[in-house]
Order: sequence, then C-alpha cells, then structure tokens
Amino acid sequence: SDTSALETENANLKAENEAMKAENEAMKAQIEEGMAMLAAGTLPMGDGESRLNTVRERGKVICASRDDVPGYGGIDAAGNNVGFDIDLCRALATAVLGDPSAIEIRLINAAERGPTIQSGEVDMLVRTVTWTSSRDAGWGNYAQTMFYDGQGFMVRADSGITDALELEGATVCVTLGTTTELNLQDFSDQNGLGITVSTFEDTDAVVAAYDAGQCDSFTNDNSQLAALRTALSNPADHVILPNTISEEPLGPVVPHGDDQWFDIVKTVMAILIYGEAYGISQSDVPSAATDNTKVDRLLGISGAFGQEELGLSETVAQDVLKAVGNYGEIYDRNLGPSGINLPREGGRNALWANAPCTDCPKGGQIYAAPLR
Amino acid sequence: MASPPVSQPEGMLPPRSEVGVTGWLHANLFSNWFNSVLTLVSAALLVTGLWFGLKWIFLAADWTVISELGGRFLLGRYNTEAACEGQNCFWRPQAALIMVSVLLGAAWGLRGNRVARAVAWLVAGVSAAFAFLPYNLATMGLDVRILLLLNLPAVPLGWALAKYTPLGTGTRVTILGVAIFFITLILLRGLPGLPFLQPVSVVYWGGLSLNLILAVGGITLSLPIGIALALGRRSNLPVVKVLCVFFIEVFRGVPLITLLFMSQTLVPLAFPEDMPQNSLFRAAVVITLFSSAYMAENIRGGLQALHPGQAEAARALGLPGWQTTMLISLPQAIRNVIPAIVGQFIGLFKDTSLVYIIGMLDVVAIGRSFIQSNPEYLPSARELFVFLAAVFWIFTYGMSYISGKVEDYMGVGRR
Amino acid sequence: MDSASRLLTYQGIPVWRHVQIIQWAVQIVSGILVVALVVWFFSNMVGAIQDRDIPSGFSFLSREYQTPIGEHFIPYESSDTFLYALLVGITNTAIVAVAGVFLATALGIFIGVSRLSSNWIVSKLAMVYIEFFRNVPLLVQLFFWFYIVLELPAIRESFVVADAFYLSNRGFSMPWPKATEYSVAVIWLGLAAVAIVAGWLVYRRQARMEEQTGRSGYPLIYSFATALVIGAIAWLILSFAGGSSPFYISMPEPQGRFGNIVGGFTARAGLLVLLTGLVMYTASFIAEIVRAGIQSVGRGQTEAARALGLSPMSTLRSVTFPQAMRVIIPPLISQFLNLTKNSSLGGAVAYSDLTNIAVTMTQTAPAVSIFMLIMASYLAMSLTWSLIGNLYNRHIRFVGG
Amino acid sequence: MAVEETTTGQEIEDIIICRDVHKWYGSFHALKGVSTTVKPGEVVVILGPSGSGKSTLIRTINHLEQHQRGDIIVDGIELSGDIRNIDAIRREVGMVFQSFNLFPHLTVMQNITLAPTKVRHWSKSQAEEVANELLTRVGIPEQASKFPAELSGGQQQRVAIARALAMQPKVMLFDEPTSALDPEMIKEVLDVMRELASTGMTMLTVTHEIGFAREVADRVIMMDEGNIVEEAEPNEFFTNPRNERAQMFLSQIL
Amino acid sequence: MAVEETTTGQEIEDIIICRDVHKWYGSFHALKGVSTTVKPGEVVVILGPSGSGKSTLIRTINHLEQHQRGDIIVDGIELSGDIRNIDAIRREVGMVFQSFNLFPHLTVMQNITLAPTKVRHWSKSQAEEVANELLTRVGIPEQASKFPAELSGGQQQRVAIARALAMQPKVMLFDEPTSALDPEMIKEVLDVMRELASTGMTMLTVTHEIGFAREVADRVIMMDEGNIVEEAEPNEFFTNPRNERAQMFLSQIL
Ligand SMILES: Nc1ncnc2c1ncn2[C@@H]1O[C@H](COP(=O)(O)OP(=O)(O)OP(=O)(O)O)[C@@H](O)[C@H]1O
Ligand SMILES: Nc1ncnc2c1ncn2[C@@H]1O[C@H](COP(=O)(O)OP(=O)(O)OP(=O)(O)O)[C@@H](O)[C@H]1O
Ligand SMILES: [Mg+2]
Ligand SMILES: [Mg+2]
Repeated sequence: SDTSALETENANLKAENEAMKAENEAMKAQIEEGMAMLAAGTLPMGDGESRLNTVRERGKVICASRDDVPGYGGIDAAGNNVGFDIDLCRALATAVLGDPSAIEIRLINAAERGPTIQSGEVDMLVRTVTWTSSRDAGWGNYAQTMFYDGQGFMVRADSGITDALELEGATVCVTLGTTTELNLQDFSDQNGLGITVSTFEDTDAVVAAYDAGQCDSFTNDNSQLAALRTALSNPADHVILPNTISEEPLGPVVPHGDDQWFDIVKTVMAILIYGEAYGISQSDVPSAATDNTKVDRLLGISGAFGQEELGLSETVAQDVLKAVGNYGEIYDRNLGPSGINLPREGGRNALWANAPCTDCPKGGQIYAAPLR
Repeated sequence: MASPPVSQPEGMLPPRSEVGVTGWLHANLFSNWFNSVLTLVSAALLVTGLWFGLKWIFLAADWTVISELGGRFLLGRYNTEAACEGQNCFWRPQAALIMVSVLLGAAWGLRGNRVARAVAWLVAGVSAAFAFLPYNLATMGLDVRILLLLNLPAVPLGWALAKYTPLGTGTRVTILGVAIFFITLILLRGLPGLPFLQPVSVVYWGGLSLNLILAVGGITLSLPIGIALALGRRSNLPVVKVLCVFFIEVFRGVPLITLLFMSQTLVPLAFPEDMPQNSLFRAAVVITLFSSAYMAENIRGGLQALHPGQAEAARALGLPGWQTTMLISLPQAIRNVIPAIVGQFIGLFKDTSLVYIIGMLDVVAIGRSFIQSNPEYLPSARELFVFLAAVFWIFTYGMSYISGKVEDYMGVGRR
Repeated sequence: MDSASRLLTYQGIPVWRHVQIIQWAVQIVSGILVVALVVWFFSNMVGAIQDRDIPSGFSFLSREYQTPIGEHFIPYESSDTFLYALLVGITNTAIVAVAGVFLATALGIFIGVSRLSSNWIVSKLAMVYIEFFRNVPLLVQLFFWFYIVLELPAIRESFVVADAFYLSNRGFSMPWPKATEYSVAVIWLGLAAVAIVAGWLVYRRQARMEEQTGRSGYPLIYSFATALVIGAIAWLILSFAGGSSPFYISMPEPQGRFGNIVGGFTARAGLLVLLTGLVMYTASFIAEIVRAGIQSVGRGQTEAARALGLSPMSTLRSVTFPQAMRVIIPPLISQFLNLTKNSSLGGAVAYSDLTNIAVTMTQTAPAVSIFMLIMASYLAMSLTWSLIGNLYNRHIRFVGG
Repeated sequence: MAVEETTTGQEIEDIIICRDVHKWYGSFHALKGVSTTVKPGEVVVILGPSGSGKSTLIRTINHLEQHQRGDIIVDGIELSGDIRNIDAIRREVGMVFQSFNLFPHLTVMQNITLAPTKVRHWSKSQAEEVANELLTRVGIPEQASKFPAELSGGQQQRVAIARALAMQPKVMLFDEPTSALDPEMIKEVLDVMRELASTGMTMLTVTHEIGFAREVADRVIMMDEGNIVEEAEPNEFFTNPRNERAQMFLSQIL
Repeated sequence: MAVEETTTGQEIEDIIICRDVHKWYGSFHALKGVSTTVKPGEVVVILGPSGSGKSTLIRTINHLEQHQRGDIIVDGIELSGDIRNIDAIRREVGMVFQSFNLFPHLTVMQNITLAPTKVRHWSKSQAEEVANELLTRVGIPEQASKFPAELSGGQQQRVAIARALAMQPKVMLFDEPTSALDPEMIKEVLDVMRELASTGMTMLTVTHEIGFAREVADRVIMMDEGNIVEEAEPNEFFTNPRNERAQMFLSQIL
C-alpha cells in the first residue's frame, strides 16, 4: 500500500489530535471559569447594562399583562391591547421612549406572573397583581398602588342571600393561582362556612359555569365582579354582596435588582396621579409657564423633580400626560363611564382628601410621593 | 365484492347475491337477524343525532362571533395597527401563501401524480375562495382579494417551473421548500432596516397561521431529530444509547403543558438576562423536542420491523454503514411507519393549541380571548368551540387523508 | 511503517480505521458534548437563581398549604402541608388516570371491534367516531363537554332516580358504602379479602377438575358462592359482635339552602367533563390499535381455527385475541400514558389534577422546586404504566413471539 | 334434503361429491363447474398450474370459501348456508395448510388438544392421550411442550397434521403441505402422509411432489383455469397424459 | 501486515483462505475450526444438514458475521477490525441470499446501480449500461423499471444475482439461492448460475440442488456441526462418500 498517503494521513491525524487537545484545554478553562462564577454567584450577563439602557436599545417596553378582563387588560374588537393596566404600560413607554405605542404586551396567565417577573424577561408586570409581602420579597418590587380593590362575592338574587356569612355549604367558583383562592380559604375557615371551591383556569369558563348554576357564588375582586356581571345572560338576576373579605392593592411590579428602573416606574405612576391632582388633562397640557409652580415643575417648565438622575427627559410629564392622560382620565376610559363603569366618587380609588384639584373625586387613597 | 359483473368469457354471470345493489345490501346490512337489528338501531341513532345536530347548527346557534372574528382566526393580530405601525402588513402572509402555492405546484410538476395535484389545487382553491367572502370592501380590501386570487396562477407557475426549468429535481424542490419556510418566517418576522419589512413582534402572531407555522416547523425538525434519536437508541454504542434513551423517556414521560410551563418559567433563567428572549421560540423548541421523542419511537418501530436481510444485503454490496442507513434502512423504515408518523404530525398540530399556556393567541386562544374581552359574546362559547372543532378536523382529517393517498402512491401495500 | 505511525496503531491497524476505536471515539465525544451542554444549562440556571434571590429549595414542603383544593378523594384541610397537598394532586390525577384507562379501553375495544363489523353502517359509525374524536384537540373537546354538562339542569332541578342517583350540572351523585366504625370496617375488609382468595382457590380447583374430566365444574358459580357466603357470614358475625354492621350505605341527599348534595359519592362536574373528554378522545386511538391488532393476526390463523371446527367465539377467544394482544399491548400502554399526561388539562374545566395544584403552588412556593417534583411525579406514573405493560407482556410472552 | 338424497343409490359410497361447483370471487370466476367424487379411503392428488383453482376447490369443500352454484356433499351432509351443517362438515374434514398455520402462542400439545376439548368437549386428559399417540405417530413424541417457533418446518407441518387428525376426521385435505419446506423436511412430511394413506384415510392433496403422487395416489386430478382438465390413474397420467395442457404442465415440472 | 504475509509462497493462488476459523454465537460454537481454500475460478458447493454452519461460514467470509478465531484472507486481504479491509473485501465479494433481499423501495435498475454508483463512484449512465448488460445476461432485460414486488421469485433472484455481479466481484457467495422458489422457477436461476460458472467466476454455493452440484461443482464440501466432514470431487462424493455422516445425509436427500 501507499506509504506516503499513510504518512499524510497520520500527520493529519496528529494535527487533529493537537486541535482537539487545544479545544479540550479551552473547554476546561471555560468550565473552570463557569464554576468560579457559580461560586461567586455571578452570571455572565451584562451587569453594567441598566434596564433603562436595555429598553432604549430595544426601543420597546415589554409588559406582562392579560387579555381576558375587560377594563384591566383585554383586546378590543380591532385587536389592540386595551385596559387600565395597558395604559400604565403606555405611560411608562412614553416616559422612557417618548412613544406610547412602543410597548409589547406579553400575555400571561395568573400562575406565570411570579416566574415571569423573576426571570427579568419583562420590564414591568401589570396584570392585576395584588401587592403582598411575600410577592414583594420573592417576585419583584411593587412600585405604587394604582387601584384599591377588595374581594367580594356575587350570588343569584333569588337565593335571598344578603351577606357572605350566609354562604355556609355553598359551592364557590374562583380562578386559579390567585390570592382570591387564598382569601376564600381564609374566609371559609375563619367563619366555619365549609365552602367548596371550583377552581377554573380561565375567565370564560368560570363565568359560564356560574351563569349555568354550577356554583352558588362567584368570588373575585369586586371590580372584576362588576365587569363580569354584564356578561351574564341576565345581569339583573345577580347581586354583588356588600362584604369585602380582603385588601387587594393592585399595582405594577418591576424586576428586582435595578433601582433606577424601579424609581422610574414609581415616578411615572406619580406623574399620572399628580397630573390629575393638578388638573392637567390630556387635551390641555400646558407647554408654557402657568401660574402654578407645582404644575410648572411637574411639566419641566421650571425646576426639576429628579428627571436627570432618573435618566428621563425634562418634559417627561408633558409627554406622558399628552400621550395617555392623567390618572382620572385613564380610570374613566377603562374602569369608569367609558369602560366598565365602576363608580369612583367616594370610593378608595378617588384622590386623597385634600388633593389640590377642583372637580376631581376626592376622599380616597390614591396618593403618591410628591414630585419634587 | 360489489363490483358490477364484467363480461365473462365463458358467458356465465356471477349470481345476483354476489354483485349489485341487492348483493351489497345483503352482504353489508341484512346478512342475518342480528345484523339487521344492528342496522336498524344504528340508523335510528344516526338520524336522531343528525336531527338535533343540524337543528342546533341552523336554527339555535348564533354564529356572529365567528364572522366578527373573521380573518383574525387566520392571522391573529398580525395586521393590527400595533403590530405593524403605519403600514399594511397584510401582504406579507399573503405573499408567503402564494409561495407555498408555487411550491405545491412544483411538487406536483415534479411528481406528476394525482395526490400532489389535488393537494396543490385544494390549497390554492381554498385560499382563492376566501377572496369572495361577503365582507364589505372596508373590512377586506380589493388588494387582499387580489393577492388571494393570485394563488390560482401560482400553482401552474410552480408546475411549469418544475417541468421546464432546471429547478425540477427532487433535491432542488426540497431546498426550495426549506427556503420558502425560512423566507416565510422572515417575511412574517420582518427585517430591521428594511422599510417595507418592518419587524413584527411575535406577540402579534396568532390564529391558525401560528398553529401552522409551529406545526410545520415542528414537523420538519422533529423528523430529523427523531431519526437521529432512533438511530442513537438502536446504536450499539452504550453511551450514545443511554443518552438517547434518557432524552426520549424524559420527554415522553411528562405532559407537554408542564414542559411548556417550564419553558416559560425555568428555561429563561439559563440564559443571560439581556439576551433577546423569545417565548415563542422557546415554546417551539419544546414542542419540537417533545414531538421528536415520539417520532424517535415511531421510527424505531419502523427500523425494528425491517428485515435484517435488507441491511445485510446492502453491507454485502459494500455500502458503508451510513449509506446503508440512509439509502436502505431509513427509507423503508419510514415508509413502514408513515401512518404512525402522520399520526404524530396530527398530534403535534393539535398540540400547538396548547401555546395558550404561554399567552400566544393561536386559533383557539384568539377566539377565547375575544369572548372574554367582549363579554357580550361569552354566551357564544358553544358556537366558538364547535367552529374550532370543525377547523381542526378539516386540517387533521385532510392530513390523514393525504397520507393515505401518499401511502397508496408509494405502494406500501405492494410489497 | 515508521515508528511514529506505529504508535497510532492498535492490533496492527491504524487507530482511525479501527472499528472499535472509532466507536469509542464517537461515544466519548458525544458524551462530553452532552454533559458540557447540560452542565452549562444548569449552572446558568442555578447561578440565576442565586443571583436574583429566586426562592428555591424544598423546605416549603412541610409548611401549611392554606389554599383550597376543589376536588379531593382523600381528606384534605387547608392546614395540611404542601407535601400532603401534592399527594392529593397525585391521587386526583391517578384516579382520573385509572378510571379513564378502564373506560377508554372498554369503549376503545367496543369501537375497534365495531369498526371491523361486517355491518356496513356499524363500521361506518365507528369510523366516523374515530375520525372525529382523534382529529380534534383534546382542549377543544374538553370545552365542548364542559358546555354540554352546563346544559344539564341546575342542582335544584336535578334528574333524580329513586332518590338515590342525582344528575345535575354540578355532577353525578350516587349511594356509596361508608364505614360505620373504622376498626370494624377494616376487619371486615380483611375477611372479605380472605373470602376472595378462597373464591379464587375454588375457581382454580373447579377449573382444573373441568379440564381433567371434561365435565363442567361451574367454576364461576362455585367461586362466587364461596366468596359471598364467607363474606356474608363475616358480616353477620361482626354486626352482632360490634352492634352495628361494618359498612352502611350513605345516601346522597340535597341539603342546606343551596341544595348541595351531601352523602354518597359525588363525581363533580369537573371530573365528569375531564373523564368524558379523556375517555372519548383516548378511545378513538385505542379503537385503531385494537383494529390493527386484530387485523395483524394472519388470516391463516382464523382459517385454521375454523377448519378445526372452532366456533367464531372460541376462535376469537383462544386464537385471535391472545395473538392480537401482543401487538396491542405496547401501543395501548403508551395510550394509557398519554391519557395520564393529558389529564393535566383538567385545570381548564375545574378539575384539580396534579398539574393544576402544582401550578397554583408556584404562587406561594418556589416554581423551580415545584416543577422538579411534578416532573418526577409524572415520570413515576409513566414508569408505573411501562412496568405494568412489561409485566403483562412477559405474562403473555411465548417462544418465537 | 341432501341427506335423503344421498341415502339412495350408489352415492352413499362417495364420501365427497362435487356437482357442477361454481365459485366467484366478486366477478372473477374461479371454479367453473367442477364435478368429481371421492370414495372413502381414496387418495386423490390435485395438480395444476398456479392460479388454476386447486386451493379454491379444496377450500370450498370445508367451506372456508363459499361456493355459489352446484352441490358439495361431504359424508352425506350437504354444504349450504346452514351453520349446523358447516360445523358438522368441519368436524369431519381435517385440513393442512401450506404455511402450517400453527397457533404460535400455544404449545404443540395445546395446539393439538384445543379443538377436541373445545369442539368435541373431551376431557383434557383424554385429549392429551390422543395427542400423545398422534405425536408418536408423526414421529415427534418428545416435542409436546415446545412452542411452534422452536420446531423446524418439517416438524411444524407434522404437528399440523397431528392437530387435524386429533379431531378424528373422515377426510383430510392437504393444500401444498410440503411447498414451504426444505428438501430434507419434505421427506419426513411425505412419510407421514404415506403412512396416513396406508391406514385408509380419505385424502385430497394438492401437491407438486410427483414422486408422492405416483406412489400413493389412487387418482390424479389435473386442473386448469377453474376446470378439471384431466382425471386419471397416476401411472396413466404421468406416462401418457391425454390432455394437451397436462402434457405441457408435466414437461415443465418433471 | 496481512498483505505482506500473503505475498509470499503459493498462497497467492488461493482467492479465499480460511485457517482454523472459529465462530461463537454467544456461547454456542457455530464454527469449530474450519480450514479450507478456494482457488480462483473454482466452483465449490457446500452441503450439510440444517444448522451445520453453512450459512455462518459464508457469512463470515464477507464479514456479515465476525469470526473470533483464525484467519480469513480473501484476495490477499485479511479480515480484521480494519474498516478499510472490510470494505475492500465486501467490494470483491458478491453475495446472493436465500430470501433475495432486493430493496423493495427501489426499481430493479436502481437496485443494480446503487452500489456501483455509491461505492465505485461510477457515473449513472455507465452503471446503467452495465446493469442492462447484466439484466440481459440473466434473461430479464425488459424488467428494469419494475419494482421487485412486481416480479416472480425466480426473476427476483436473477435480479439479485445481477445486482451482486454489477460490483464486478472476484468471488460470488450463494446461500441457498433456490430454496425459496417454486419448482418451476428453480431451473431458471440454476441456469443463470451455470452460465456464471462457465465464465470462470469463483463461486461458493450453499445449495440442496444435487443436480447442480454434480454438474457444475469442482468440489463439494460437506459440513456437520460446525466442522467440514468431507471435501471431495462431486462424482466421488455422490457415488462414494467416505464419511458416515455424509452417507446418511445423502441417503436422506437423494
Ligand atoms: N380471496 C380471493 N379473492 C379474489 N381472488 C382470489 C381469491 N383467492 C384466490 N383468488 C383467485 O382465484 C384463482 C384461483 O386461486 P387458487 O388459490 O385456487 O389457485 P391455486 O391453483 O391454488 O394456485 P397456487 O398453486 O398458486 O396455490 C386465482 O386466479 C386467484 O388469484
Ligand atoms: N445470529 C445467531 N445467533 C445465535 N445462533 C445462531 C445465529 N445464526 C445461526 N445460529 C446458529 O448457528 C448454527 C449454524 O447456523 P447456520 O445458519 O450457519 O446453519 P446452516 O447450515 O446454514 O443451516 P440451514 O440449512 O438451516 O440454513 C445453528 O445452530 C443456528 O441455530
Ligand atoms: Mg394454492
Ligand atoms: Mg443457512
């Protein structure tokens, strides 16, 4: 046989071996590096990169929300994401990118909320998330309560029930993976009601089940009960009981680990609230000095409330209020008269008692840190 | 059995009970008293079922929810203002569809058989038929209708390409098919920088087209992965074998929805935070791997059923091991298990409806999302699900029908 | 050959051409690649978990769950632990799986045999059944059944049969034995087991006698009689000694202002819907498997049996079915497995299966750990099915089979 | 009717009577009026090219296929739609197939005793006794507990013969019993068949084994295209076939 | 190494050399030290009862089974773990199986041209030319575009021979090439083999066709229980077998 061919083959092989050895070496180094990083608890991710920069590079704010509850997060007939939560996301997008449509809404179900915000995949979670201490600790940072809700019950009017304490032995429908489930359990245990639950994954099924009489009562946050009552075949046959069995402060959540981003979101929420308090409406955002220094400071006409430190533009409030309107307008659009028609006047979701506005609902708990 | 009598050279006709209508009735419905009773009972069942079903469909049901959603069933929110700002992006899926028509036409031109022809014309015909939906022009513009109609000339174009140009070889048409799949993906996803191909985020993908993209992608990828796993599992190399067995058993032993959950909750943790995350991509990977594990077992079944003499003959001819596998064992093994593979494809197509878990609005989820966001339609859920069942049925039954034809064509029964 | 290349030979053959060496190299390389990939993946994941303070670990298992579970077949209170709640989920899934498997198999065999019926209309109906139910996603079917069940009357207008069986859109209730006193009940159950064993022994004896002598020994009748008599005697003795019978029949009865059914056994709507959906869906696959199995038995086999004068029934029982079983069992087992896994869609129709409960747990417990547990549970169930399949396969194995 | 008919005249002597038997598969005419008779104890060999209807003929005789015209009377029982008659005939007629068709999931012993216990309701011990006798007769007494797959082809075919004989039939039908066997095994099966013929069993055999036909057969029937084209003494048939088709056929296989 | 060894002495003349070949299947000793040589152009017929190791022997020669002891040298190439040698030997040795093993998914033409184009890298037209020649040689030039399932058994086996010849092997191995065939078809295959032998092809054939062995073989090898028990001229072997086992075997099959 041909020895020279053999020799070249051998040489090739040797070279290959060499290469492989080098590769092994490199791999070993990599693994060692990985182990070291593991030990130090760090990860090969762009640590220097702040979320604000990431978002600006991306050109989009990613929010996790929902598509199945009218008023909060739904999809309108034209296929657009609409709702209170969606508008909060738009406000954030306007603040950091100047464009209310620069949002991407990830639709997630209740059970995925924790892991989604934990992984840092989304910039903000606004999906009717109740603020609880363990979620605050485990999931991410709650920025600001934007809506105060409480859990209630809906029953058939002809059942004659007027108080939730009469629900002994009832079958109650509830949606899966929410604080609603937990509160119901507490309520039943505390009052010895022996309630049986039927836990549904999705809203369409739970409404249909209650409507057909598969359960005696339907529990959810009061505001959602009100919205969903309109979906029943005969809304007048159902009443929402006066009892509220839990505190449900709802608000946006941001991932742990980026204080600047956390502060931005809190500030944007405050802009919406003070926008209403100062009577700045979407259609009428002053761009020149007014007679109110607080308004001028908010709108970036004179003074500042920390825009620079937060990496926001001077006129961020102008942009936000022009794009999505103030808190009251967002409320009215989605939850109020042009939305699912939840009363606001006299409730907890009115502005605080001595808010400076003239004709806005007052005496409630919507309040944010002053912008200065 | 029931074939009409052909002329007999000896001039003797078969008896009546053997052929013709009476023969058929006797043989199939009333051969004895038990059969006669069965016939009557089943017929009664059938008639009542049809009576109530049809009554509901035509009189009781309110189908406005279907017409209201209309094109959204097909494309999801792809063409909304949010998805494709300041542009009309409807032409992009349309163009993709026309390319598919060209491809099917080319497949027909290449193979020249009846099945390929039927499939090509069916797809193009159904697409073109959409052009005549009774929406007003504001809802469905003339441009859209013209693009839909273009599917009809696309088929003969593909046919001619395969027939009269150098494109007409199996390899090239296959390459064309793969290329078209990727071009479709690019068309749908868009390319940053090209003004007319503005990127459309995957969150706006949806409807039946999402199911189809996931299914087609999953099917094309799970076949080779499944083959590799099957060969690995049959390999006589213990390490390779153990790895493959482990992969297959884990993916087959766990429900797909928990895998999908995990793809959304745990898998992102394994990648750097600022890496662009794409939940649809992760879901597609999980669905593909899940399907591959099943595919591997199907292929393995086919390989096991193969007569060992086939591989021996190939080896005796001097074909090296990999060529024996690629040219002799696999083609036959796959042909043996076409029904199982098609069943797997159908399963995968059905499973794509589970992407609701990751918040993607496939054809099922888009309908549910609509009725939930617009509670006045909640009472139409029954109509919605009946419609969805029909849509899936048409596709999956179509697939198994075509597979039956392909099997006939490939002469599975001939051996 | 020079000395350098001689070094690279094994058994006188250059290593890159040596069959065994090539095989080893392939294995080592692929092994290293896969292990590296897995290590990379998990080290990243663990890193991220630590880095972002994402909860993990298993200490939550002994905490109280404090969350309602809609359906439970073993007693459950909100003060039970996570671990116990998981167990509730596993039993819920297992019960659906086992019940579903039995029903789906029965229905599947029925449909499969109908598909082969010589009666045209019966075989076509079976075909329509199969083509419909296996071609529509289970999720869509589940909702279909969900809305069908909602069409049933509300609880107050339940269909009632003999004041004992209630059917409404909340579920189906029926009388069910309940223990009067646990200790007595357990003793009787033990004795009942003895009675069954005795009955079985009698069956074997009679059957053997029948075989040996050719005279009919009525094994079934004798064995049932034996078991019944022993059981009844034990019942009577325990009743007299204990003052009350070991079990009583608990009758379902509407109670309270809501008219909810108390007593007896109630299969709630979620269970009914899930079970119906799973059974109808899986039966369509099983039907095809059964058909293929029966068709796989060569025509020669039936012809030989018929030529020997065996009746069609005997042919089916002694010749066709035992052989078909060997073709049927492996795919059948994988259908059982699929059914078990598909029960994870139960949450959509308000059945608290394992996945449903586990997903709810991620609200108050680390998702990472929950998913590990849930994967392990499903894998264990899958392995159990495979084990049963293998045991049965071994049981029916024959040389050359 | 048939029974009355057959109690008269000389027909009583014939154990198998075929009168103008026609068989169609759908519209394909496979038997075109076959008539012949077989006397008790006679050994008849059926020859003919492939597709000539040999198998079809003997399969109609025990009603594995149903003929549509003409009469087949076996042991005085007429074959008709009456299932009682069909069962009766099958009990009297044993059949051996080319491909053995042993039941692979049963042992040799179980294969043989299945029909006697299920159909004739013999006791197991009685059936096993008979089975052992038969196994000795076909030369494999020691294989009773093996499964078919553990036996050679020749042994399998001998078991198949024993299985058919266990029902104590009056007539045995063989459809190419040796054509799936190795040469060495053909002999052992033919030996068994020879022995069987010598005990006076009525046998109707489709085979290509000319040696066997010459030596054992009382008569040779040659079929072609669904007809009997020649029926003769073996000696006469092989040395001096009258029919042209038979001459051609013989020239090919001899 | 093997190459060097075989370039010396008279061994160059032998195209197949088996030296003390042992083969175990698990613990079953199938070949118990077989030694023999075949010269170029020689036609050797291997006989022996079932299970004697005939198939095993010829399958080890082209490495379809791996032997565990002893040497097999074909055309100067030693069989060992070296894949290059294995491939080389397979290229030089053609094999024909009892069950044809045609590739059912390929046409006759594709069956024949597959190996030449893939292994010898011939052009398609060249391979088809050779294939057409071979098909004419085996007597079925008109069947090129059919699929195997459309051919009779005899035709299939002739295609299998053509397929093996297309690789222009120096040695042809036949493992009972006619035993799955109907009597009418055996002759056509044997005719092709006769013709092949007359062209000087080296052939190693396992067969039960005594006529063929007598007429064509240069030598007959009789195997029993994994050993060669007799090796002789066919005339001598059939008329006057020395070995007792051979006598017994011949008495059975003649
Ligand atoms: N079940 C069937 N359906 C339709 N045609 C059939 C069937 N069985 C046999 N035939 C046809 O009837 C004819 C006679 O077949 P038969 O099997 O009796 O022939 P044969 O003489 O036994 O041939 P061979 O020697 O090949 O066994 C053939 O042409 C065959 O194709
Ligand atoms: N793959 C295998 N595994 C185990 N044993 C085998 C295998 N192949 C063959 N044998 C055994 O080796 C022995 C020789 O087999 P071989 O096939 O060589 O016999 P043969 O002489 O060709 O017989 P036949 O004439 O039946 O083909 C037999 O006892 C057989 O059972
Ligand atoms: Mg025949
Ligand atoms: Mg052999």
